[in-house]
This record gives sequence, C-alpha cells and structure tokens, in this order.
Amino acid sequence: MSDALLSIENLWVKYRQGLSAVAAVQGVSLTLAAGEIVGVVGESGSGKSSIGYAVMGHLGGAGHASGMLKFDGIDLLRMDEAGWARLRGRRMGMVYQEPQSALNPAYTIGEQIAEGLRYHMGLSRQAAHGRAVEWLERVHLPDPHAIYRRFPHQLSGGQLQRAVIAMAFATEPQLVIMDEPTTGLDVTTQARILDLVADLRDRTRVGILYVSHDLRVVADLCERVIVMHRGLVVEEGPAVKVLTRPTASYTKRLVASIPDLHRRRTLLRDNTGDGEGAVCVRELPLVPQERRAAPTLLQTRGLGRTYQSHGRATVACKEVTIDVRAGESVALIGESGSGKTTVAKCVLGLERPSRGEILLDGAPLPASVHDRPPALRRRIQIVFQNPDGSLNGRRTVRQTLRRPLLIHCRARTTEEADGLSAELLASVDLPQAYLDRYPHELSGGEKQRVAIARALGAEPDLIVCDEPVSALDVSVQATVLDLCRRLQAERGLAFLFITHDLGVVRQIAERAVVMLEGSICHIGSVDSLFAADAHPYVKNLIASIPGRRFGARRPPEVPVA
Amino acid sequence: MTVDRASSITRKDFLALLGGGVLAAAPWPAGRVAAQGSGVLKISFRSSLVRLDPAFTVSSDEYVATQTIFDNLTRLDANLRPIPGLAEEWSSPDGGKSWLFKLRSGVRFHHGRALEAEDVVFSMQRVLNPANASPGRRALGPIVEVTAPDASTVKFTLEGPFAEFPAILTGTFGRIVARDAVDSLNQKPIGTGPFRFVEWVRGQHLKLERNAEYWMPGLPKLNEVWLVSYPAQAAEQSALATGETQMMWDIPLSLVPVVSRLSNVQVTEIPSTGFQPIAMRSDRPPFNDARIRRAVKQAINREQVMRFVLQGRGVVAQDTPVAPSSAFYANVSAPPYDVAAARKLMSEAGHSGGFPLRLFASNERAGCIETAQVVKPMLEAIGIKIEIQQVPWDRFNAEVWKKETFFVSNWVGRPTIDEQLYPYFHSTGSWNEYNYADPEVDRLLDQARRELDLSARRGLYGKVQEKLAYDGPAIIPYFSNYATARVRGLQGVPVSPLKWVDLREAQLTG
Amino acid sequence: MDAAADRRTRRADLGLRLGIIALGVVLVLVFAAPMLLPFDAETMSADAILSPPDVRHWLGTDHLGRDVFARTVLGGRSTLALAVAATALGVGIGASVGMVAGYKAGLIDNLLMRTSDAVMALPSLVLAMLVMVAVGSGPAAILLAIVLIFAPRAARITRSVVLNVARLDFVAAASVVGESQTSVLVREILPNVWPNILVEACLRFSYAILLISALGYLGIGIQPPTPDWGLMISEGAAYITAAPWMIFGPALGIVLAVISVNIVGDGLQERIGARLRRTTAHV
Amino acid sequence: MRSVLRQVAIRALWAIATLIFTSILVFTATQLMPGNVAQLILGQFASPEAITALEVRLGLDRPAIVQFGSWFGGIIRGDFGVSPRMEVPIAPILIQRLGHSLVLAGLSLCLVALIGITLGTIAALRRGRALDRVLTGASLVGISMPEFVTGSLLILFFAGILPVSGFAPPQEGLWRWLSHLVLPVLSLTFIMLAHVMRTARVSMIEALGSPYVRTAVLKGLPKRTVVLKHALRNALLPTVTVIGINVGYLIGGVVVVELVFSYPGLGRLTVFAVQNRDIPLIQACTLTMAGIYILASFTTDMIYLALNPRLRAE
Repeated sequence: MSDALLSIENLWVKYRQGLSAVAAVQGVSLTLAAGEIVGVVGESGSGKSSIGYAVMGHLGGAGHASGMLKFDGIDLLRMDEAGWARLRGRRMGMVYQEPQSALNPAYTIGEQIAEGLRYHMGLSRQAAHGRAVEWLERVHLPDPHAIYRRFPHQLSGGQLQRAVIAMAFATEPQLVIMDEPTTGLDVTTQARILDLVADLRDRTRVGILYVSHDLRVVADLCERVIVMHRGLVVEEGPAVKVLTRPTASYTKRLVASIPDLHRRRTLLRDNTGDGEGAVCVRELPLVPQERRAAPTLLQTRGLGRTYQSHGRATVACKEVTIDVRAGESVALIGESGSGKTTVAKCVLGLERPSRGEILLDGAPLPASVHDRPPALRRRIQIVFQNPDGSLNGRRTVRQTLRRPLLIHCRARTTEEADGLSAELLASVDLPQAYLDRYPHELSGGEKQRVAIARALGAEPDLIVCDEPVSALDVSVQATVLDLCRRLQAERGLAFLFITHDLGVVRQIAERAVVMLEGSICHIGSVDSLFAADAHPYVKNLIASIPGRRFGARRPPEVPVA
Repeated sequence: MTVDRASSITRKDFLALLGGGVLAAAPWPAGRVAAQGSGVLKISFRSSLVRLDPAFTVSSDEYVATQTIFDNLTRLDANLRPIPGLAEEWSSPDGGKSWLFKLRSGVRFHHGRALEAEDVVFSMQRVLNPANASPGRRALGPIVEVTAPDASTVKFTLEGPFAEFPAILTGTFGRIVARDAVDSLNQKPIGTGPFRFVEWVRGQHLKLERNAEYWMPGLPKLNEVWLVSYPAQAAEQSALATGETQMMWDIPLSLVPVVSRLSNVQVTEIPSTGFQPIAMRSDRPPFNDARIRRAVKQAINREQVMRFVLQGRGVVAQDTPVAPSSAFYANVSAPPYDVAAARKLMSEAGHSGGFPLRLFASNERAGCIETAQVVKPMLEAIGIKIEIQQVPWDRFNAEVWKKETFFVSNWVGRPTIDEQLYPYFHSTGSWNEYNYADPEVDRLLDQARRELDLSARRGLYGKVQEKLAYDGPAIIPYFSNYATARVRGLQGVPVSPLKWVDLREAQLTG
Repeated sequence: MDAAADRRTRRADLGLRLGIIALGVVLVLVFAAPMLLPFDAETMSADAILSPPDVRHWLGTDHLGRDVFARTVLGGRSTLALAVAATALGVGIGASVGMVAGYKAGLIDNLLMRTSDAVMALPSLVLAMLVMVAVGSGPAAILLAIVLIFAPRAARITRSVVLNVARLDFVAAASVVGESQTSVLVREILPNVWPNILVEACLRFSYAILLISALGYLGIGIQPPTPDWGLMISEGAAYITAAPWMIFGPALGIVLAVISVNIVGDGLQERIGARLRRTTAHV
Repeated sequence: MRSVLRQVAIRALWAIATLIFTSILVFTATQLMPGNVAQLILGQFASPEAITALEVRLGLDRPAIVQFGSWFGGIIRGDFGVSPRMEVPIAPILIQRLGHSLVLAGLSLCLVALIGITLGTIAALRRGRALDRVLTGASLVGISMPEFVTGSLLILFFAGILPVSGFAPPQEGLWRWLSHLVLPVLSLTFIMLAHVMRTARVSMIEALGSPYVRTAVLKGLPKRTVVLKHALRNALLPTVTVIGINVGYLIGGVVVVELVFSYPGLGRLTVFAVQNRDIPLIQACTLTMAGIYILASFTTDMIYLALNPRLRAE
C-alpha cells in the first residue's frame, strides 16, 4: 500500500510498570489513505488511545512503541526531535477528548490557534490572526472575532471542541488524530461536531484516525473500522459490515449492548459479572404493563428554583409538575443545563425549591433532607451519575451498606447487618467477597451496583437515578440497566430516571418528561417521543442520536443462542 | 593587652581631695593652638540609648553620651580628683556646709548663648525638684538650696558640712543644661560640652560633631563622634575588627581574650568599682525577714560566682559596694558560705520546706543573667526554687528595678564614698532598689555625711559596711574588671574605673 | 497503568520510611539519651568554660562550663514536647472548628473565617510576642501563643477541604440514606479530611519547633538556665567568634528535628496524593 | 471589564474590613497587657497624683471603646501617638523604620521569586535526576533552617569580610548600602527560597504533565516555548500564592533577622516595643505589620487575578 498516508504494521505499545511491562497494544495493523476516516473502537482500557499517541510519538516516559509505523513513507519510530518538530502540528494534528483541559487556560482561543500558524507557517502576527479567525468561522463558531479574544473557560464544551478542531486543521495537516472528541458532549452538539468533521474531511482531503468508544458515532462517520479489545484487534472491515454483521463474539456483544431506540431488549445474564460473553439479547414487550391504576407516589407541583449569584438570578427550573406512580419508571430527559438535576435534588431534599412543593403520597415533604424524619427519608433514595464520587473512598463496601440497615432498624446488630449486606450485594449481582473492598478496588459498573445496593438497603419506594450509566462503557451500561429493570419488576420500585440518552429511556422508562431550559416541554409515554407531533426539540434530539446509518441498516434479529 | 592598675582611687588621693577648702584652678596649657579637628570616632555599645536628658538618664552608656554633650561645674582627673570644669574655682567659707562656685567666662552653649549662673541653678533645681521625678534627686548630695548671687557665681547650701561635694557634682546629674532649651533635651540636647548634637537615630546611633567654640582652647580634636549601638556581640566585634568602629566601650569579660587577639586593637583591663548586686526587697516577704536574707547570703559561694561569671577577672566582694581601693574600705566579711547554716536559718524563719521565687536579670548586661544562672542551683540547695526571668535592659529599668522582689542589678562605680552608699542604702536614697529602711544605717549615713573628722567618718562608714555585710539587702559577690578596646591609633581617652569616657583630648592617628 | 505514578508512590513510601527513621533517631536521642549522658544540662564547671569539643564534651562547653551536647539533647526534649502538645491542641481545636464551619456554612462560618482572617493578618511571631507580653513567658504562655497561631490556620485548611468533600455525592447519599448531620460529619467527612489534617499537623509541628526556638532566641520563650535551642543560640551569639561550637549543637538540633518532621510530612502528602491518583486512575 | 473592577473593589473592601477587625484585635490585646502608659511616660519616680493627672490628660480614664475610637481616628489621620519610652511621636520613626524594612523585605522577595521560580523550573525539568535530587535536598535543609541559625552562621563565616550589622543609608554610597544588606537578605532568602522553589517545582511538574502542555508539544512547538510560555505561565499561579503567603512569614522573619544583624527596621522597633511594653508603639508596629500583610494578600490576589483569566471574566 504505497499510497497509504499512514500505515501501521504489527504495532506494540508497552508501558513500563515497575520492573515489568504492560502491553496496551498488541500487534495492531492498519492503513489510512488521504481523505479517509478510519475508526478505532473499543471500551476503556482497550488500548485504542495508545495507537493515536504512538502515531504522534507521545507515549510519555514509560511508554514504548515497536513494530512499523509509517507516515507518508517516513518511519515514525526512528524519528528524532528535529524530525518530529517538522511533523507535529504541521503535517499531523490532534483533537482531544476533553477540550477544556487540552487548551491552555491562560491564553485566548485565538492566540493558541495563531501560535501554531506563526510557528509552522511563518505567518506574521497579523496574518496568523486573520487566518485563525477564518478557521474559527469555518468551524461554524458564531462571531469568530469575539471568540478569538475569549479564554477557554468562557466557551461551552461544544464551542471548545470546534476551537480545538480549528487549531488542528488550521496548519493544513495531512493527518488528524481524533481521540474521543465528542465524549462528554450533548447528543445534539455531538451530531453537529460529527457533521463538521465529515465536512472538513470532504473539503481538505485530510486523513482522519478517529478513536471512540461509541460504535454508533463510528458507524456514522467512518468508512472502515477496527474493533479493539484488551490491546488486540478483534475485528476489522468496512464500518457497515462490522456493525451490522459482526463476526467476533466481542463485537457481537458490543453491538447487542447498544440501547435500541425501537425495541426494548435484555441481555441474557451471564456469570462473569463484567458482561463478557453475553452476546444474546431477548426482546421485551415494547412498553411494559402500564401502571395507570397505581396510586401516585411522588408529585412535584409548580417546582421552581432560582439561583442568586453576584446579584444576578439564574433560573434553573420553573413550573415543573411531574408525578410518579408507585412502581412506575419515569424518565426525565434534557441536555446539560436543562434543570433536570435540580429537579432531582429538590425531590431528594438536597436543594431547597424557591417555589412549589413536593408531595409524597399526597403529603407535602419538608424541603430539606435534614428536616425529613428518617421514616420519610427512607422512601426516596438516590443513585448518582459519577461512580467515583458516589461512594466514600475511605469506607469499605461493608461499612457503606451497613448504615442504611442500622439507621432504619432493619438490623439490630452489626452481624445481622453484615448478613443483610451480603444479600444486598447478591441482589446486585456482586459476590459477598466484595464486602471488604474499598471503592478504588472496584470498577465503575461495580461501584454503581454498590450504590444501588446502598439505596436498596433503605427499602425505598422510589429511586432517583441521576444519569447512572452515562459514565459507563456501553456493555456495562446494559447490565446496569438490566439490573434496574429487574429490581423494578421484583420489588415494585418506582424510578425517576434522569438521562439525556433516548436509547436508555427506551430501555427503562414507561413515561418520559422532557425538559428544555428549565421547563417541561413534553410529557407522555415513551412512544409519544417518537410520534410525528412531538415537540420540535424532541425531534431534534432524536435526529441527533448517532448511528443513523447503523439504524438505517438494522441487522437481522440476532438469534438467541 | 595592658592592665592599667594605676588609675584606681587610693587612700592618698582621698586625703588630697579633702585637703583644702579652695582648690586652685590649674591653668590650661596655653601653648596649644586651636587646631582644626580631624577624624571621626565611632564608639560601639551593646545597648542603645534611651534618654539624653541628663536629669533622667539611668544607665552608664547614657552617662557617656551626656558627658560628651554637656559639662559639669567640676570634673574628675585621672586620679578621680575633682578639677575645674565650668567652674574656674570653688571654695567653702564655712568648712563644707556652703559652697561657692565661680563660673568660667566666655563659655557658650551650643545654640550660642553664654553660660550664666542661672543656668546652673536651673539645672540643679531640675534634678532636685520632686515634681520632676528625676532619678538623681537624692544623688546630688544633701543640698538645701542653690542660688546665684551674681551672674558668674553659684552658691550651694547643704544640710551640713559635706567634704566630697565638688566631686559629687562630676556625675551625670551635675550636668549643666541651657535653661531656655530644656523642652527638646531628649530630642536635640543643648549643652556646653566638647561635642554638639547632630543626629540621633534611635536604636542605631547618636552622631555628634566638634564644638568649634569649646572653651578649652584647641579642643576637642576630633571632628565627629558617633555612639553606635550593636545589640549583637559578634557584630560589635566585627565592626571593631574591620575598622567600622574605633572603640568598644565595654567588653564582656569572657571575651577579653578573643578581642585581645585582634591585631589592630589594644585592650585595656582595669579593676573597676562596678558591681552586680543580687537585690532583695527588704520591705516585703520573704526578704523582710533578716534571717532569710542571711540564709541567702550563706547559701551563695561568692568565690564560685566570681569564677563562673568573671572567669576570675575581678575580685570577690562582701556584699558592700565599697571596693578595696576605696579610702573608706572596711575589711568586713559577709556570713561565710555554709549551706547547713543557711538551711538552719531557713527553718528558723519557718521556711524549712523552701519556697518558689522569681529571679529577674537582664540579658543585655554581661554578667547579670550569668550570675542568676550560677546562683540558681546554690539557692535551690537550701530550698528556694528559682525561676529565672530574663528581661531586656530597658525593661529591667522600667519594670524590675525597684519593683520586683528579687533581681540581679548592675552598677558602675561612683567617685565618692557618699555616692557609693547613701543613694543605695539610705531609706530615702535614689537608687534604693531594695526599699531598705534600716534606722541605724540611715542614722550612720546621715551622720557620716556631716562628720569632718576623717577617722570618725571612716568608723561610721565601717559600721555601715559591717551592717550591710551581715544582713544588708544586697548580695554583692564581686567587683568586676572593666575592659575596653580601642584601635591602636586612638589616643587621649583615659580609661576610667567608672566607665566614663572623656573625649576632649581624643585623637586618631595613623 | 501509570508506571511513573507507581514509582512516585514507592519513592514517597521510601521517603516516609526514611523520615520516620530520622524522626525516630531524633526522638530516641532526645528522650532516651539524657539517661546515658555523663553530664547534666545545668551543671556548671569552672574548669571547662568555653572549652572546644573533645572526647569528654562532644560539642564543647558554654560560657558557664555546661556541656553543650547535654544541653542540646535536653533542650530538644522540652522543645519537642512543647511543640507536640501545642500542635496537637492548636490543630485539633482548629480542625474541629473548621469542620463545623465548613459543613454548616452560613453566619457562624462567616464570623469564624473573618476572625481567623484578622488573627492571621498578624505575623505569627508578632502574635506570639504579643501573647508573651500579655501573659508572661513560660511554657504555658508559649502553648497558648502557638494554639492561637495554629488554630485559625488549621480551621481554614480543614474548612476548605470539608467544603470540597461536602460537595461530593456520597455525602448527599449519606443524608438521603438517613444519616444525621453529626453522623455525616463524623462518618463520611472526617475520614476524608483527616489525612489533610495530619499533613497540616506535620507541617505545623515543624513550624512549632521553629517558632519556639525563635521565641527562645528573642529571649521571651523558655527562660534560662533551662536549655532551649533558640535560647542557646542567642547565648552563643555573644561568643560566636570565641566559641562557635556553642551554636552548632542547638542549630543542628533544630535542623535535624525540622528536617525529619518535614520528610515525614512530605511522605504523608505524597502518599495521600498517590492514593488520590490511584482512585482516579482506575476509571 | 466591569466584573474585574467589581472583584477588585470587593477584595479591597475585604482588605479594609480585615484591617479594621485586626486593629480591634490589636487594641484589645494591648488593653490586656500589664503596664500603665501614664507610668511609662512619667517614669519610675512619678507620684501617683501625677500619674492620675496624666491619665486624665491622655484620656486613659475613658471607656475602652472611646479610647479605641480616638486611637483609630488618630491612625486614620496618620497620628500613631507618642511613644512613652522614646518620648517622641511614633509616626516619623515608624515610617523611617518601615522604609528600611521594606528595602530588606522587598529585595529578599524579589530574589526569592526570581531564584525560586528558576530553580523550581529547572528541578521540575530534570525531575528525578541528580540535579533535582540535589536541589530538593537543599531545599529541605533550607526550610529547616530558621533565620537566626542561618544568620548566625553567616556572621561566623563573613565577619570581617562583609559588615555583619547595622545599616548604611544609600547616600553614603551604593556599595556601602548594599554591603550592609547582603547578609540579612541572604538569611531571609534562604528559608523562603526553599518554600518557593518546592512549590514552583511541584506546580511546574503538574503543569508539565497537564493536557494543555501535551497539546502544546503535539502542536510541534519548540521546547522552550512549551516550557516558558505554556507550562510556566500556569505554574506561576500556585507559586504566586505561596509567595504571597510567605510575605506573612517574611514579616516575622524580618523581625528575627533585624535583630540578628542589628538592622534598624520595623522588626527591631517592634521587638523594642514589645520588650519594653511600650504600648502605643506595640499597637502601631503590630498594626503596621498587619497592614502590610493585608496589603500583600491584596496584591497577591490582584496578581493572581491578572494571571488567571478564569477569575477575571464573568
């Protein structure tokens, strides 16, 4: 493949760890032609990012790459500093996962773009300024002259990522590495960024190596895809083929884990705990039994919350009226900043509403959690988004699970509590041995399970889940959703499920509430979200969901093994 | 290093002092022409000056400053005999009860006005007036009245005949100030002395310049004199070594060997009459009980204290401030070092179990804090649990001295026997830091002042010393030597056992 | 994954161990050695005034013929004991106040922080001097002064850590589960704050040693003849040209004690940092 | 822009509020001190009647709050009262001494900032290598050596070479003036240098490991630009904070150093005041120091604000 812009053959990346070495990438080969987008897909720890950094020659002091790595005929593994200086930023660019930390907080956006232009293209200060503004405009940033003078913290995540893209493309490189550039962004923002990338590729004929954990994104953007698992390529080929007719079992499982907008499915349970090997799905009734008959458990009436800061008032939410019936799952949907988390916090008593009230079984709840008697507190529990923050790092699982049991007198002695704790762990599919682990010894999915077990310990009627799976890998996500659903069925629990992912909504919820800029813009069944007369915002939301190409060519039913 | 033992007061000198009612003024060597002064002399002190008003100075470094700026009616010669100062001559027509001083003519204050007898009267009354609360009120002698019969004569009337009167006027409280320039004495003192005030940077230095119109022809010889303060010992020493300063006023005795090693420096060490009493307030417990005072006296090994604190650079004393060199020295002995006897006295006084006591001492006067540390274990051996409190010298003067119960004080010697005893131990004495009020001592001191017969006087003073040695309020373990260092080029500054510094004839050569 | 972090952790542990050993040596020397010393710290010898170091007097003698080594070791005893007590009390009080202030927020918090601002505006040494003048010198006064100096600073640091910890989800989760506010403070927040308090205490401890010595040097701390490092240096300053060994002993004492405490503090800090890194590195 | 002014104004107001609060504290503390101002002024030989009369004249018989009012009012007008011990108005002396101290402290601070940041950066760049170890080790010794130890040792070694004491006004010649400053400045610099260097090193290491430095490297910028422009700029933030905190320490250090080297500054004046229980002087000195500290914190905040665009904008 002499015309390949980038060719990688049998690439190994090892990281020194003490005296031994860990191979993050094990014999990966791929080629990338000019104007082509190749996707590298894998879950966390699969080694996908290491490939990108190996190409950029930046693995850090402990990392070492071997094999063959050629860019435009140049052997990258035998490159000296001077050689890199001619390549990096000039002929190769990079776009990073977290644009807010990738940009220097001390300099303006424009300065950081112009810097490369001046250094690499020899432009004058003025010319570099002009070119940078041009590029800011090309990535569709509003008022590029103003953006030029802004500091990174003054821009939203989506705007920042556009700026970083502009920075990477401004020097007109031949190759751009994109390392999860849309992770952490809203779906609508993500969709716009992906459009931008495709557009830039078309216009500049740049070759793009696109690294992502999200199959749907890759499916939309890339011609070819390689799927990585634990440092190995498990499957590769044209994107459509890999995603619609996966052959490797890992790929199958990955595809199966993707929440489906149109069907409600469950993964077949497996025994390993981390979901490996489960490649089979079973379809569930699209909408589970309606609970119209059940009494209303929780009600918010005209809930509003306004923050005062520096004399300015920010409305987080207003006139939010939601009710949740016993045993029902309600999804609360909205982008970041839509006020959905504020509503949840008000329900939990962690935030004091400025207006309105919250009723439980028709009786008003005190505004602050500390004013609620334990018997009331017991009934509403929470599972947070970030698995790292939701458990106390200095307490073992045992110590954490013991507390609700003792507080609510479900156990009188610690021995009794330990027995119940073990049961709780079992109910979230974790072995008893986990009782003596500290949070840092658990994976993200396991932490969320412990958090759910803690919530269950109080025997609640309602669990508020604040984006409980958004920080998890897609396969883990599916198992956690399964768990929630099972608990709902077994225990008649009600869920208030906060999310921005419509796929997740489809998997768990019966009814959906959509919030936009602090107010409710849509309430109805999950099906009603997909109806033709849905709110324009909801329609836009659905349109932005990646995997359109993937969705258009739905694979035939994956047979149950 | 030269040890100059010649310049201490001797009995012979004292007799000469009393010798006549009129002491003729020795004419000044006229041959000397007023040479333009040259040279800058910087003298270093460990302490810093607090006051420059001679009526209120309390510490010996301040005496040096006022001695340079002001003049007295009389001054001391190398043998500590009074010689003419601002007074050309003096006489006592009635055998010592009243004294007439004839002022020198043509003396001008630094601000230009001529000296008048009224200035002298004013200066004396300033000290004597109780309303002014001068610490020297009782140190000027038994003065009843000061008058100016004419513009150049001052007349002192005393309570009784007082032979040493001309000598007593040589001290700090006898300095003559300009009566129209007293408000700024502490900021910008004006006197008739050899050097004029230029600048005083508190805590740093006092800068003086040559008084070109000084009444002694051709004097002073130096252009400038700086009294510089160096709180840090090493700094003071280094300054002398590097030529930053030319004279170190007072060397702590333990450092004499070190300073003597400096190549450009000459160290002079002489016996002084300075002493550091361990003061016991005899008007309050526990020292209002004479037995406790005696127990303390017997608990202290004076020889040991002298060896530790002075490393032998001094002589052992017997609890009286009268040094062996004095004409009135009585060979008395304090109760001997005897711990058993001391313990017995303690239990007799009802303190067999001992008691705790705070002992104050300044760490800014060499020897004081050391004395405190050395006597601590000695006193603890008889059950007095000592807690030492070290204070800076200025605070010592303000808050400890004459106030606390138990402290180590610090004194330079005085020229006359009256000054050596009366201010300290008379119940009305200015420096009675012990609040000592013994009717017999009072009577003896008053009587001795008036007594003209030498042997009778010596007898009276002997009795006082005996009394002080036996149960006086002070333990005076030693008379320390006085050591001072000068660069070799500095001449004409006599070394005084009183630590006074006369800079009139000082000159720098080479 | 992060090999460099791993290496750092191990080096930090090594440093911590070294620091503990060094501190141990200092402590043993200071607390056990006096029993083995041939000389008492306050015994004076007229035959050995300002004698240079030799076999008998390892660090020489001072101007009153006292053994400098014995005085250094004993001076360390009083200084270290006082420093430990003052640090424990000052940081303890400060941390408790800081925890409550950080968690309860509001008016009390504001008032406390303003007061600590005002106290902290006075340089430590000056504040200590003020206290010593008002109360008098002596160990109790030193203790009071150091507590007054340390408490506001410890309160501030604790408060800021508490503010950060209290924002974390598990604190909210604990309240939701039913924990009382006291229980949240003690069970959830304290375990996450105390490592920082410990590091702060370590730093403060070394500063307490410096402060006590400085007061001794200024002559308003420990009073003679009790040996004290600062006091010994100020006494020695007068003889620095004649007998420099008078200050070598106490200077060495201060430097050794403070260095070993600092190494321990650094090690602790690194270790806490390493643990934090491990927690985040897992995701 | 408006928000910047607003923040500056808020911080200035806080600074003033703290100063007032501190002055109340200082006044209260000195009220608790033993010792009587009237007695101090009149001396040991004064009669009780004279003392009472002076107390009335000085207003010492009035309630504490009224006394505080007139004292504070005086300070605002620049009148710190009269020192009973020195018998002179305090303000001129205070200003002169303050000037001397500021020279000392300012020089030290500049040196510390300059050398500390440079060495910290070098150590961070050479992380784990011999030079880093040496510098880190030396800084450990540095933070363990109080000024009076450093100062005493400097005196021991430099006595006879450099002036070890006192002060020479610049009018007497630049070299003379500087030579008197060398050793005190060195003593002050040593202990603070270690603090600043350690902070600079740690924050530089952090900055060098940050994603934005990685971005700069992968942008192909030369190493010098990466280090000096991208890393150092951000590493300066915590360093500036530590330098600011060190000003508080510096003021204390100045007290000791001025004593060690007999340097006639505010520190020695304070020690004089405290040791002599010169209450008006104690009040003036401590309040001045607190004022400097508060001003320094304010300045630090402002520098921080200028360096950190995140705080500057809305």
